[in-house]
Amino acid sequence: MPDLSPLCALGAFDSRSERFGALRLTEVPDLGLVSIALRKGAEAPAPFGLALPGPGAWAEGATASALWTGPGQWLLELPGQGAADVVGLVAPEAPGCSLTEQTDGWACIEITSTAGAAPLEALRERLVNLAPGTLAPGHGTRTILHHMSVLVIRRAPDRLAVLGMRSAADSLWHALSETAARLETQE
Amino acid sequence: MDFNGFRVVWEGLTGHRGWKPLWRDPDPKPAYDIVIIGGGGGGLATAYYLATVFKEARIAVLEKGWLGGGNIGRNTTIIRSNYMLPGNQPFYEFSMKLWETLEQETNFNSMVSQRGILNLCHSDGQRDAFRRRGNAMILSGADAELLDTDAVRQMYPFLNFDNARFPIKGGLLQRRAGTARHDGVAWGYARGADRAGVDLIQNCEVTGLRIEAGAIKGVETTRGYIGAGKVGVAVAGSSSRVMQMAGLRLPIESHVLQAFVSEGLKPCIDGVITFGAGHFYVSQSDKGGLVFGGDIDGYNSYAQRGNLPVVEDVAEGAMALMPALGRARLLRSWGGLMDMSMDGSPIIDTTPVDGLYLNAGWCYGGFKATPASGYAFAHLLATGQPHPTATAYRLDRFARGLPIDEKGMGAQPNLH
Amino acid sequence: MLIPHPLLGLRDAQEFTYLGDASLMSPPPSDDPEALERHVHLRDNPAGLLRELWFHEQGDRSWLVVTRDTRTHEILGAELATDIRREGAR
Amino acid sequence: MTRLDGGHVDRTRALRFTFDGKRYTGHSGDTLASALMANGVRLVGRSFKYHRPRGIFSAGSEEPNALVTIGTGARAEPNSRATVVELHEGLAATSQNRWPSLGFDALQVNDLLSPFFAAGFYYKTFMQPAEFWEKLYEPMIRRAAGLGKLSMLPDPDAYGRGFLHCDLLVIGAGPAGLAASLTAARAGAEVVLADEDFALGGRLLAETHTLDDDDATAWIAATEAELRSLPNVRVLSRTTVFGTYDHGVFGAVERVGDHLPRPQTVRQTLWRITAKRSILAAGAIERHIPFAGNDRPGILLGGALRAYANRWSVTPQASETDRVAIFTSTDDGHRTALDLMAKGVPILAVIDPREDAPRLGNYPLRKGAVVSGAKGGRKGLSSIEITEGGRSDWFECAVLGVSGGWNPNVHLASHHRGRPEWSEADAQFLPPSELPPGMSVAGAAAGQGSTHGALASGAEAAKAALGLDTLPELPRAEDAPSRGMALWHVPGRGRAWVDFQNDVTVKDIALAHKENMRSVEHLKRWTTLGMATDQGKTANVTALAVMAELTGKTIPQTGTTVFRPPYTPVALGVLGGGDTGAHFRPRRLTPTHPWAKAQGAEFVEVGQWMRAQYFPQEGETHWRESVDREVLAVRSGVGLCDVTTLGKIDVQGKDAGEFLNRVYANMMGTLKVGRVRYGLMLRADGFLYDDGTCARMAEDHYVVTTTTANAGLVYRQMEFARQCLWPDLDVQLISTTDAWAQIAVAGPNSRALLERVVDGFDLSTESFPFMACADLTVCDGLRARLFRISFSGEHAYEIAVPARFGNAMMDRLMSLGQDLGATPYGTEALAVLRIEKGHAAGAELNGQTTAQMLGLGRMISRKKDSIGAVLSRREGLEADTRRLVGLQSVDPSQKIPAGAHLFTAGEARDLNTDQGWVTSACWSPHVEGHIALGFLAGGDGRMGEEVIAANPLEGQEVAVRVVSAHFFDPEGDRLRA
Repeated sequence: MPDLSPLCALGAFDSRSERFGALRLTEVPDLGLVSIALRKGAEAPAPFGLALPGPGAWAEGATASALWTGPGQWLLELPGQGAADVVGLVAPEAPGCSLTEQTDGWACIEITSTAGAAPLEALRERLVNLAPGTLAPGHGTRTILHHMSVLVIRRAPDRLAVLGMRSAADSLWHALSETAARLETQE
Repeated sequence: MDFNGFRVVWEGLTGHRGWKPLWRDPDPKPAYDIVIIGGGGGGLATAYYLATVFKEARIAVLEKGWLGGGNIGRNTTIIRSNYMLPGNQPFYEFSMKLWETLEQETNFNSMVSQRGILNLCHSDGQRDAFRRRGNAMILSGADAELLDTDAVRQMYPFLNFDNARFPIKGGLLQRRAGTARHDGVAWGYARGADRAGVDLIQNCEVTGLRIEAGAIKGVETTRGYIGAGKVGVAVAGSSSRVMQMAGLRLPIESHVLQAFVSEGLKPCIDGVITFGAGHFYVSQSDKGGLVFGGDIDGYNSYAQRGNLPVVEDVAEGAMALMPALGRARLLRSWGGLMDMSMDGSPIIDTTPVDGLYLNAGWCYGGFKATPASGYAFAHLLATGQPHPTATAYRLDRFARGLPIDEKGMGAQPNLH
Repeated sequence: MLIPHPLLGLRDAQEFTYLGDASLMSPPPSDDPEALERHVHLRDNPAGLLRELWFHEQGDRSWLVVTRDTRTHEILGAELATDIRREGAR
Repeated sequence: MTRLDGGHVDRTRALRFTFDGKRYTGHSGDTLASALMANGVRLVGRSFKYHRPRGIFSAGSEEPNALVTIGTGARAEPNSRATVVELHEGLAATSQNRWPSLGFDALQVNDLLSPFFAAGFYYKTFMQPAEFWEKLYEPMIRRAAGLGKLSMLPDPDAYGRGFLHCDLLVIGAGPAGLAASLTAARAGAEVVLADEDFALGGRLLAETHTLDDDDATAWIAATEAELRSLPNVRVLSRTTVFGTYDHGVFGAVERVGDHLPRPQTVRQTLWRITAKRSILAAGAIERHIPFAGNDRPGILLGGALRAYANRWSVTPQASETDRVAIFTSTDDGHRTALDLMAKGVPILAVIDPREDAPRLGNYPLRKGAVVSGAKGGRKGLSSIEITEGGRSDWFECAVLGVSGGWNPNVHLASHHRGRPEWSEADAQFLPPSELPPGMSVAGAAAGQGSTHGALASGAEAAKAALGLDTLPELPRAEDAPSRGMALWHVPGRGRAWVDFQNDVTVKDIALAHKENMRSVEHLKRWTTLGMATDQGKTANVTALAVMAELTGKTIPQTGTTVFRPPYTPVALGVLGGGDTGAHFRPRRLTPTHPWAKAQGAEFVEVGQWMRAQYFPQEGETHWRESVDREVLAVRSGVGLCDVTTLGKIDVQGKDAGEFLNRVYANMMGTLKVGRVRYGLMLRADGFLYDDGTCARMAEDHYVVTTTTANAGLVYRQMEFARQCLWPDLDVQLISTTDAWAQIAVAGPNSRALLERVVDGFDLSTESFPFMACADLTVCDGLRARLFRISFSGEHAYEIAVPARFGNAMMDRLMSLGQDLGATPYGTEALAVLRIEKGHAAGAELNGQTTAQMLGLGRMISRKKDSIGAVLSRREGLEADTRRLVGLQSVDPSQKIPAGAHLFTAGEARDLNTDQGWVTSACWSPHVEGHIALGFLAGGDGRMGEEVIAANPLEGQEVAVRVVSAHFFDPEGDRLRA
């Protein structure tokens, strides 16, 4: 194990978490990420037994979850594997694919609601221009949020993940928290 | 009838009975020596200079709608000669000099107002590029000043200096630049051309070009066939459509540019300001409206209307630069049809068809060029030779690898 | 504007970057410099239906060929550029 | 004036407010206009040109006259229409465009001079002498121009943004809009209902109609309650839909906090609404009838008079005994008289030009008569002249309601440039037949003037839009067609206003006609008709009809007007959506940002990134001291710089090499695994696009770097090549810019330093030479990539570790390198180092330069084809003799300004003799003098020549010697050591 101390995307040793009414924003520091791209003529693999989802969808598995990111392309999420050599882990599971480590490419902010879907929907409609169905549970996509390129994943009716460029983590947190705080005030 | 203050007072005292039409509404004659297609700024100025400077007779301007209804009727009224490249700067400085005497020459108050234009810079690299440009301006006989942050603050203390994402690091100022009343420019040229004998024919759309043995013979119009010795095309965003009648494809795409005006406000912005880190520029008209704009929508369009994201983008730029604008209201917007060329610079040239001449590719910068564009096109039509300041505006410059690319964006019109 | 993405349905045009005429994806052979120059610089620029390239930069990173009327902005359809290019090659 | 009976204001809630500093009281439910009226205030504003005294003219957003500034200080909002400002406790309103006071306005003199201020007068004068325009005339005009005053203080309020999606957007919550919403909502459709008013009901609130024999407000309340209870309905009151954009997208502004003394969170929210279908039910705006002196305070639209009486229980009477007259050419005015009588308001007469005018009640009726004049002071109307059968008489009268018929509010239906269509039968412009896709129009906006017509057409529109089978049961309502004649103006000698705010009279239109400014657009531009803040809502159609009369043409022959967004003026603050100040654009931080901050670094914006510019140390008083120290540290020891911002693209696949051969101008397919090559990319037109390195990590895996500025563009271009040009190649691309922290380790001691962190990796030149790359581990097992590349000309490396370890890595390298002279350096030193080495950067790669100009023409391989290669050989590019050269001040202490132009010594300074320009310049600690890079005509053959760097912009001329661009280690021995 290297004797270097990693920083979270928001620049601190510990991940950030803050509550705004029914919503809680939490920076997830240990999510392993690896992109999978099919090579020419390759069949879609089923890494860790996970059936890779189709356009606009996100599939959750026991070891890994996957978001469709483009034709023949997925982003594989490996919870708790933030420090791992994820390409090494996934390579045997995804033959015929180009893999690229993306763990540190993204800052992941999980948003949970203690009051069901409604607060998340209210947040969604102030952040991204996506039809509600595009972000129904089990769906996810790349889109724009306050001039930032983000991946948004609706993991459950009361859970939404926003992944933004790691370098812009501060701006992303600002956008999310300011919006959530205003909703709280308006409640 | 000459316009002057005495006449205005006299007519005021006598019930405005003596005013005459600003121009005639002649029926088209069977043939003209020179037919200009397009009664916008370019076409009207061309006709004016052909008749007054180059002493051509038998000239007609054909306009499919109303005079001055092209981009000269929908722009942000800025005049300036602050270009960098040798193919451009002398031409725009020539235009600026024509602006400076325009009203006395046409006997029409086009409200040319040299209020100054300030281009803000936000990085050292941008300031170096401005220095290169400012020097090119001075070397062409124009004026330019490079301001530091303090000087900008002194001029416009209300800009966002203290809480900016992209701090203001100075600016390039051209004091002789400014604004002109866009409709007044069109009307001044139209009235001047009419008084010099040019037939201005409204509601006359060109539907075809008659070409025989590689030479132009005349134009088919909704008001019948009109013979012509020479035909000059000055139709901005419709250039591809008109030239297609001659079987020519152009290095041009038509794009929509939105522009905006606020409600009338007491004077608050003296000159023209452009924001170098966002898409926003602004000035205030003599009536009090803030006239502002930003980037083109970015897709090909003939619809003369744009979409909401660009409106938001411009307003964001406005708020970032001048947070006091939060409580100014957008009153009107409009969409102009821009003839975006492959290098962002215009074309004033002959074409492969004898007697057919083209004036096009003005992108979103045609207004300031109106006098020189008309003068240079008239020069070319009358003498067959390009005006000395417009020699680079050739149609074959792309084939030859001599683009005039101020922004360095290459053959992608929506980035110029 | 909304772009009817063939895989993702209607999406805000703001997620896309515009390039221009779809003919840009079919350059002539490089041994004809003049044709190549015309390909790079000349456009039909029609007032009417235009097949054009849009990049879903803030989406799935697909290049699309969108058929759109430049007079009304009406969109008649959109396809993946790769599909069109592969069909053309056959 | 006391309140009448009834109405929809809450008399139990009093609200205090001020107008021009004077205190008044209104009620909850009032607009500022109704509250002013209730307090007997008749003079509210001044017109734009003649500064004529003006009162309240309408009861809605079409108001031309009653413009005031709301709020004070930084919150002052000019040009607010009192008729739509919702009263709140403490509201402070101020009149505008007057000096010194609203009651006595010095510029009233303009009104006396009005004969000289006719339409277009300023185009005809102020030309002599020429210099007087800018010195005298224009400043005078500007001072007089404008209405309200902007505070010029930063707007202190926040704004929000949001996005809504629905099956049906209903615009307007009058009877048509409510019926449409109810129909769609009960069918389960996702509905958004938006109305600009704070109360739903639209015109119903202004009438005394019954629905199902009950007060209409009961039905409104029940409907609103039902709609608000449904999960599939979003009711947005105080929300103006201002624009119809492509493909069912609408812009709307919700005034979230304007009706509160202070907004709780945001003041307003910008909603972008995407609707599959839309129904425009925006009602209609009443027309007035121009007659001499028709702009006096106390003269207002008849429908507005009725609305004030019914909804707000007020009239503009100064006292209860003041007589009110109605001038109407339609049955509608008669209804106003009835409603006023029911409230006990004395009616002077209903004056109707129709010989067959109906009598709807017991009021004095003057058939076949017109109002031909009005008198009054600044307090407003005192008497009117009634002309009947050639005979004119004056009558005392304080209030006159004018009803000339209704103009359907088709604004949003013609934003796609569909032209409204004239209906001769209705004397109205109806919505265009070419509606924006998905839109239908209902209610008064579609010419359905009766309440029944509005309800039925709204429900039918929803049914048709959603393909429903059934309609909900609608309440029974009046279905009286309002008959009328079109009377466009009352002929006469006096001034009859058409456009109130901009002071355009019938005479001005006649003058425009005389001067051949007859097309609608010329008319508008010559007279300024319709250009005021009300956008001509009460003027344009009337003006068109007057022009038609003058030309002898029909109204449709004369023209129509097109409408463009916004429907009503929208604050720039809300259009900007709230991302302002420091949050205007996202800010990207490098992985070592916390470390650099702790070191006290100065930061600089580089595109979206913040980068360390230099690291000042104690005792350093000028940035140059820090930079020089950092540069010398690199040259003598080892420097560390975060270069994460360079774009990184992972290129994989069987055909990756072939793909890169086609994308890069030089050969990449032949690169050996474990090696890096410098590469050039060209645009399709052959000019230089970007440069960077290309590292082959494995047979089928390359890592490409781009410049910081072009990272996004290069990726887009590569995806274009992959998908659109060569989809049959097996290539996969993905950006990894943020995933890796990349640190440049440069200087003679760089190897020694890195040897202390790598896990047993041989860094000797034999095994890891210049331009080598490798995957390896550092610091006991951390995955890393090492590239032996150099931007500084020094023996140098770039080491990449997962971004989360970047900060710790920097810290570790610094602490391990103490004895080796490890020094952090920023972008300034980076720039000096690369200028000393003659490496191109942004100033040299500005999109206007070629490989040849950089002296790299031979890198464009002729053995293969690549993007831009062929066009790079066009004659203009090949004949360009400008070359990148080094420049050194002859007097080493003289600074060379970047952006100076180069001239041959002794030649004139003009564009014809221009020889090139200085791209980048710095003080070089290595040369111990000022140096620069620049492009110089014939540069290759001018080594040693003394040329002039001229900067007339700042009055500088510097003699410089032309030298090789490689000031430092031209042979590259240091690199390869």
